[in-house]
Amino acid sequence: MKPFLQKLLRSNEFYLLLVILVVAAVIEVRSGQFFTANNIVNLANAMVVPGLFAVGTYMVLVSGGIDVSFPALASLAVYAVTSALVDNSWAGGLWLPFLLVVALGAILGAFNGAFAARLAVPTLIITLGTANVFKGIMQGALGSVQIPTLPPSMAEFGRANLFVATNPTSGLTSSMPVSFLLLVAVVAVAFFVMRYTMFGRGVYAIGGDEVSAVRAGFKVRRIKFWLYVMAGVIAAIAGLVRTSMMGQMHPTNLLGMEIMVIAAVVLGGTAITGGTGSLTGVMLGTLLIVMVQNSMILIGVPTYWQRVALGVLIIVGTGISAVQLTRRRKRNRIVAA
Amino acid sequence: MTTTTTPDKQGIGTRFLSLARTDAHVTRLVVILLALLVMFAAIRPGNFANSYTWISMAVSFPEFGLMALGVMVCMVTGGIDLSVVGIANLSSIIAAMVMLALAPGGSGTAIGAAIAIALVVGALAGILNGILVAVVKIPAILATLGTLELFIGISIVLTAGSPISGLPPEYSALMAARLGGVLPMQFVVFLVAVALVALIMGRTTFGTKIYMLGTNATSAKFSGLNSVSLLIRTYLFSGILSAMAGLVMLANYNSAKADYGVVYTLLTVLIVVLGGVNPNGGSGRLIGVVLAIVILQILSSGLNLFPEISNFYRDLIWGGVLLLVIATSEITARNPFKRKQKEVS
Amino acid sequence: DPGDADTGAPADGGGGGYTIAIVPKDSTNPWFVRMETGVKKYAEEHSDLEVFQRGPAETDATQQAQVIRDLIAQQVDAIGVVPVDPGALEPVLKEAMDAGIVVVTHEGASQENTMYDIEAFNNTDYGAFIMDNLAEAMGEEGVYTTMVGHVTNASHNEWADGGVARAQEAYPNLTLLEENPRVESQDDGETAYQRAKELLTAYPDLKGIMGTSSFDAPGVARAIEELGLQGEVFTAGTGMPADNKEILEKGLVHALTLWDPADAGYAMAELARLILEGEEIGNGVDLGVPGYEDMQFAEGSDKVLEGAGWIVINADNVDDFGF
Amino acid sequence: MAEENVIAVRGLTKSFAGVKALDGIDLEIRAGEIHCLAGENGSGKSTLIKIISGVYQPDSGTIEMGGRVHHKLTPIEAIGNGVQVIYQDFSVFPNLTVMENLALTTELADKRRLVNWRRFRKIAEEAVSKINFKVDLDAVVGDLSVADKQLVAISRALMSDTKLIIMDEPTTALTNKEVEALFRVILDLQSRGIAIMFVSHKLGEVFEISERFTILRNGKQVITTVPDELNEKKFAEYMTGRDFEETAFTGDDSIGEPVLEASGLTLGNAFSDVSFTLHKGEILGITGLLGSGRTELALSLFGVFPAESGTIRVGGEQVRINSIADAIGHGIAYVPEDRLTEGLALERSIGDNIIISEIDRLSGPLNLADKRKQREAVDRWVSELKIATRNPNNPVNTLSGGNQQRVVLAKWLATEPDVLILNGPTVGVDIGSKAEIHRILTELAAAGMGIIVISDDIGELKQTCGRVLLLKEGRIDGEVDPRTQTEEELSDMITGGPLEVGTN
Ligand SMILES: Nc1ncnc2c1ncn2[C@@H]1O[C@H](COP(=O)(O)OP(=O)(O)OP(=O)(O)O)[C@@H](O)[C@H]1O
Ligand SMILES: Nc1ncnc2c1ncn2[C@@H]1O[C@H](COP(=O)(O)OP(=O)(O)OP(=O)(O)O)[C@@H](O)[C@H]1O
Ligand SMILES: [Mg+2]
Ligand SMILES: [Mg+2]
Repeated sequence: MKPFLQKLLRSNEFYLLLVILVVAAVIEVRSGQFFTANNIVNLANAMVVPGLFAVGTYMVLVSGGIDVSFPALASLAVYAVTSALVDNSWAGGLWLPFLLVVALGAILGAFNGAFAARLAVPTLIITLGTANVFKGIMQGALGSVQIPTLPPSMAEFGRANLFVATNPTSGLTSSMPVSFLLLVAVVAVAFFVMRYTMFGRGVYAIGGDEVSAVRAGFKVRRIKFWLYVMAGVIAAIAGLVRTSMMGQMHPTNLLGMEIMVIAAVVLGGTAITGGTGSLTGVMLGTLLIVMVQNSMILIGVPTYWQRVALGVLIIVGTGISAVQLTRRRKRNRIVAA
Repeated sequence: MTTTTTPDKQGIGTRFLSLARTDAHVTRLVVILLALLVMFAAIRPGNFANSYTWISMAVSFPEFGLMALGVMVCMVTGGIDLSVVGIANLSSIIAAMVMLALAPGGSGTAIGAAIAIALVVGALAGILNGILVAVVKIPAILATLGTLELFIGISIVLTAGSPISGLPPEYSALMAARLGGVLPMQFVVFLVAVALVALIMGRTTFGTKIYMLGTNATSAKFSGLNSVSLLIRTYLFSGILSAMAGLVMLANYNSAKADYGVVYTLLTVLIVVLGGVNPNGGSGRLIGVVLAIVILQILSSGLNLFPEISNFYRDLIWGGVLLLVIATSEITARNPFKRKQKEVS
Repeated sequence: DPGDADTGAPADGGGGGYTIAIVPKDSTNPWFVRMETGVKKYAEEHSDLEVFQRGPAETDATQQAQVIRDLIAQQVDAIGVVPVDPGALEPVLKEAMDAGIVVVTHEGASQENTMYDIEAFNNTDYGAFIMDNLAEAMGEEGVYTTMVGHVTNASHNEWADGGVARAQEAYPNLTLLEENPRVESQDDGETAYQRAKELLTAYPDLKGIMGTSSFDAPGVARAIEELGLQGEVFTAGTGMPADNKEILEKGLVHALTLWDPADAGYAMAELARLILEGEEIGNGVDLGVPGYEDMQFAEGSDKVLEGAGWIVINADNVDDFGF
Repeated sequence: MAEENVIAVRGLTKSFAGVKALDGIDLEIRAGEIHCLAGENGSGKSTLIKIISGVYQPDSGTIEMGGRVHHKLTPIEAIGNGVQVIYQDFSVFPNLTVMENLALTTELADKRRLVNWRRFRKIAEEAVSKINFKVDLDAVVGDLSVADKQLVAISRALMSDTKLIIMDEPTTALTNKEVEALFRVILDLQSRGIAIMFVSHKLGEVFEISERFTILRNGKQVITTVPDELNEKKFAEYMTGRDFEETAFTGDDSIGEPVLEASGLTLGNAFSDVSFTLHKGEILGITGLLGSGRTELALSLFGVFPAESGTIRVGGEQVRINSIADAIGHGIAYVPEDRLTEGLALERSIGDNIIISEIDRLSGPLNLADKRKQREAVDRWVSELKIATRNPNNPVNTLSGGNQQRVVLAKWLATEPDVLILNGPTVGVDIGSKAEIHRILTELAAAGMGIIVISDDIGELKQTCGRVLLLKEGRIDGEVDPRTQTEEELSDMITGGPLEVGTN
């Protein structure tokens, strides 16, 4: 029991949870609306896309890399597929768009993977490059424009919901989108892959010490390659979800999300230097960011102050875990810069 | 650097050949630049020969060039500064407010004071970044992301989001001036900054120290270097360069606003890595970054000569160039087990 | 003079004719994609001229200035700009005019360094008209608030202000939500949707949201539908017919307002040509597209030419536009 | 009798960008033999090992194992053939638990795709039990002591079908006690028919345990032979290629007044109530088991972990040392344990590494660097310490261990310290460089510098120190004059008598 408690007190997730509870309490006090069925559902709804992105980002960060190309990748994959299907007025089921998006995501991810596996260059540089290429292809070569009406199956998928939460007092109804299941599924799969496959442990091993991973007999290049393929697929799925739920294809809608997602993942305790991180933390970190972004009005933060608030959150949030780490280093007298 | 204003290939050639020998990466950038100039001259001789083409570029790139220099010095320590745009806008907004407060009609002292205060604001913002990175030890990429939001946020609060304009004409006149009839003031400011960076990174002990720090923070610590003060000074320097960028933008747009040039955030990072600075710290040369700045400027201005080619190809080309450069650099010298420096965040 | 200006015309420039460049705020926004169709139409009708649209990759004042600077370097004969931020463009547009280039603007009533500014209408009136739509939908009573793309977007804020002013004078029973009189959609349909949900959760008595950016109304409509407030909460704003067909027909949005950006693009090009050819520009000038046949100077101005207003799209006429 | 060879390499050649790291090596390792690979820094030992274990591919030559002739290997093939390597840096995963570190290689070799944590634990428990190594299997390896890290690496190597275990300088980081324990493990393995090949710079231990030697010099195989053919002197000659003289301690006892006086120094659980005096011109040895607090003591004298209580006097007056800057300010210099991560910026130039601690004094106004002064300082130290480099502007990682160590030394001598603390000054340094470093230390002392050498290399202590302090569980446990003791007596003092394997 006691070691467990110690472990808990050491864990980043624990402090994160505290912060979340505090923020929730604040929102509740200011608005009395936080712990209402439909607000919870709203948050869940808002979390789907960032959550999906966060899973891929977490896997890449654990391997010691960093990927800033996923929003561009997702936008390109989904735009190409949607416009193609719309041009051919596809009226069939969701399976085709889903399949195509996943395939395209895999191909673009493989593009990242090929570079990351072959070159010893920091992946920030690589993915900065590919991000520009992806964006350029979408907006330049494909000349992307807004697509007002989606193939019916995508639109339905976007509207479909698991259940509808009603707020007894205000009577407001919020629907839990089916895509939330996708998030759950992807998290479950990622959890299994990272914890129960040699591939997943390899990702951790590479993040811990790449040279040792090679010596131990991990196929480091292969692992890296497939890692980025998976990240690409997850990102593409996230893009499909966003587009379907919006009911329209806005090509630039996802661009610029990368840094905030990375912030959420690191907030969740995934080391930006690789090797450590947990999906629990990742989901908590994402939840915190999403919560704050979507509760400014509830808290009553004036529009003009919202960016200040967000900035402070990031600084304080990451600051807490940073201080934790430093403390631990001191305690164990680990010599570090 | 004078290449942008005097497109004389002979000069460029000889000037860079000597340089090329010193550094393979610089060589690659020089080759790319020359290729660009040749293409440009071949396809659009009219514009190539027209000095205004080069002058207008020299007016444009100092804005993000100055910010890129700031990002570079931070990256040499293994960090990064994503808040440069935020600092630039915040300091130019405050400068504008000061000008209007002191002397709406404009006066030498008012402008002087405004410039001074802008630089102070930049320095303070940089110090905040430095403290978050060095003392609180937040990974730089997150700390400066947070302060980016913070600085833009403060700017919005100060201005309610709307631009501050109607500045005293003297100020924009000051910047509109052309040194010796040709060199735009913005460009002169940039040259001064480049000289400053060259001096500090190459000729002072501070420069040697931050390269050491970026290479191996632990051994730097054991060598008695004070990483906290070094990092704070680095981000402070970046803050001042960003403030200079802010002052240039204040002149170029004769107004200050919370969200001018937000697209520069990633652009500057792109430039710096293209310039050959290793995000893990410890390596990277000024000349490379300057070449990268010029290359990207010529690319985007060149693209605007072709209405039929969408501006979005710019991203494609930038990304392509970056990937090309790293790919070739890998082929020339590769060490698959190269350990990545992880000490500094 | 033209002869001199021509030397700089691109090598492949059309037979010594004038080169006219139209510079929108950006290039993905369907709004300006539509504008380009008007510019292209004009180019086809005037094969002797070189007319094209050239926009920055992102809606960003610095990027737009950059494009204009490059156009000056190319010594085009005329530039028609839809300024992201009029203030920010003053210096570069002054440069252009000093270089002997004809400069006209659209949606830039406050621009100083321009020869003429074409307004499909005046921003305040436009905002007022959006408000009229909203008020009608709301039954002229209830609490409302305003949504802009960014608090830093000049024209969005002018429209919103115009709407608020209109409500004050014309609709005594409309009250502005003073806890939160203006929210941001960040020109993003998803954010508009999230903000609307939050607003309606936080302020149960909120009955109307006045949109400005073309992303606002559709996003808000999505929220209204999901929260089951159809018929109780209303929105209005700017939008393109095609993008909003569905929500109009569902009755989620009572009416949207717009002017056809294609016509504006066409009109800018035409005005530039008239100036280049030394025509007299005065009240009643005809720019050759519906709504712009009889331009009038705004009172007290010899620069701002106002056209015959805007189009209202609703469930009935949404299919009649063909864009 | 090639059958009984676990491995045989023929005509192996490998070069790196010009450098011929290996040149026509022929080598056979027989089942159950203990084979020592010796050679100076940069002679090719690690490279040979990396080729046998499939990390590098040879330019030419063959490797025979498992009855097949390979022209190149992958790590997995090597492991599949029962080759296990314990690297100098242990190659453990600092971010993973002991259990995972132990199980991963086995599971990879078994081509597992899925993870079964129960099986992981079983594998780990077996592995540690083989050398009865007591450790918390759920501890994160990064938090373990150096010795435990190595024991993890050793246990990991003891897989069911292991035929050959290669150890690259296994003893550099170990105390004598641990070395003895390690040797017991090696003998035990041998008795099970497992062949051992190990690399070491410590001649004593080499003779103690090896059955055959192969000596490399500049990538060439000088000789492969049995111990009786060699004595330490000839051994050294084969390695260095020059007639070699063991230097014994010459430092006379004419020591001057105190330069450093510590009294009652205490730091948490690291060390407590440590008092001693270091005089001018004296070389004071401090030894003790790993974890006896010797490194912490040094680090706290150097201001890294300031002592919580007690006083320090430098040159007679009491001083506070709360930061490295303070220490340097008071003329204290520290040559750290792990030069690669604590001592050097490997990618920076030799010159910059030498002057970095001194740089402020080599600068003009506005701390503009005075390139001329810097250059002079660099040249001076490169020549004084005989650092083998053509151009001091080359990065430090172009030097081998011994020379890298001299660079670290030069950095600190450049600050002209009154007190020089060296932690394991010759760890992993070959005898040639080692003798050179000892000579330098003796000269410095003669010149009046106060020197503290922290080491568990008894020979080193005997050769250099006039006095040796024994540190035990953070307390000073006596002081000896090494010249009056035999090496055995000394090591017994350190370890507190003969010991059992794995009771640490
Ligand atoms: N990866 C590499 N790239 C370039 N040169 C190398 C590489 N590895 C080894 N070398 C060179 O090969 C030679 C042999 O190096 P090796 O590491 O085998 O020496 P060593 O005997 O292990 O030395 P030490 O006793 O210091 O460990 C050295 O001169 C070194 O410069
Ligand atoms: N990856 C590498 N790239 C370049 N040189 C290398 C590499 N690995 C080893 N070397 C060189 O090989 C030589 C000795 O290799 P090694 O690393 O085994 O020696 P060391 O570890 O520095 O010294 P010691 O092992 O005696 O402590 C050194 O010159 C080192 O620079
Ligand atoms: Mg070696
Ligand atoms: Mg070695």
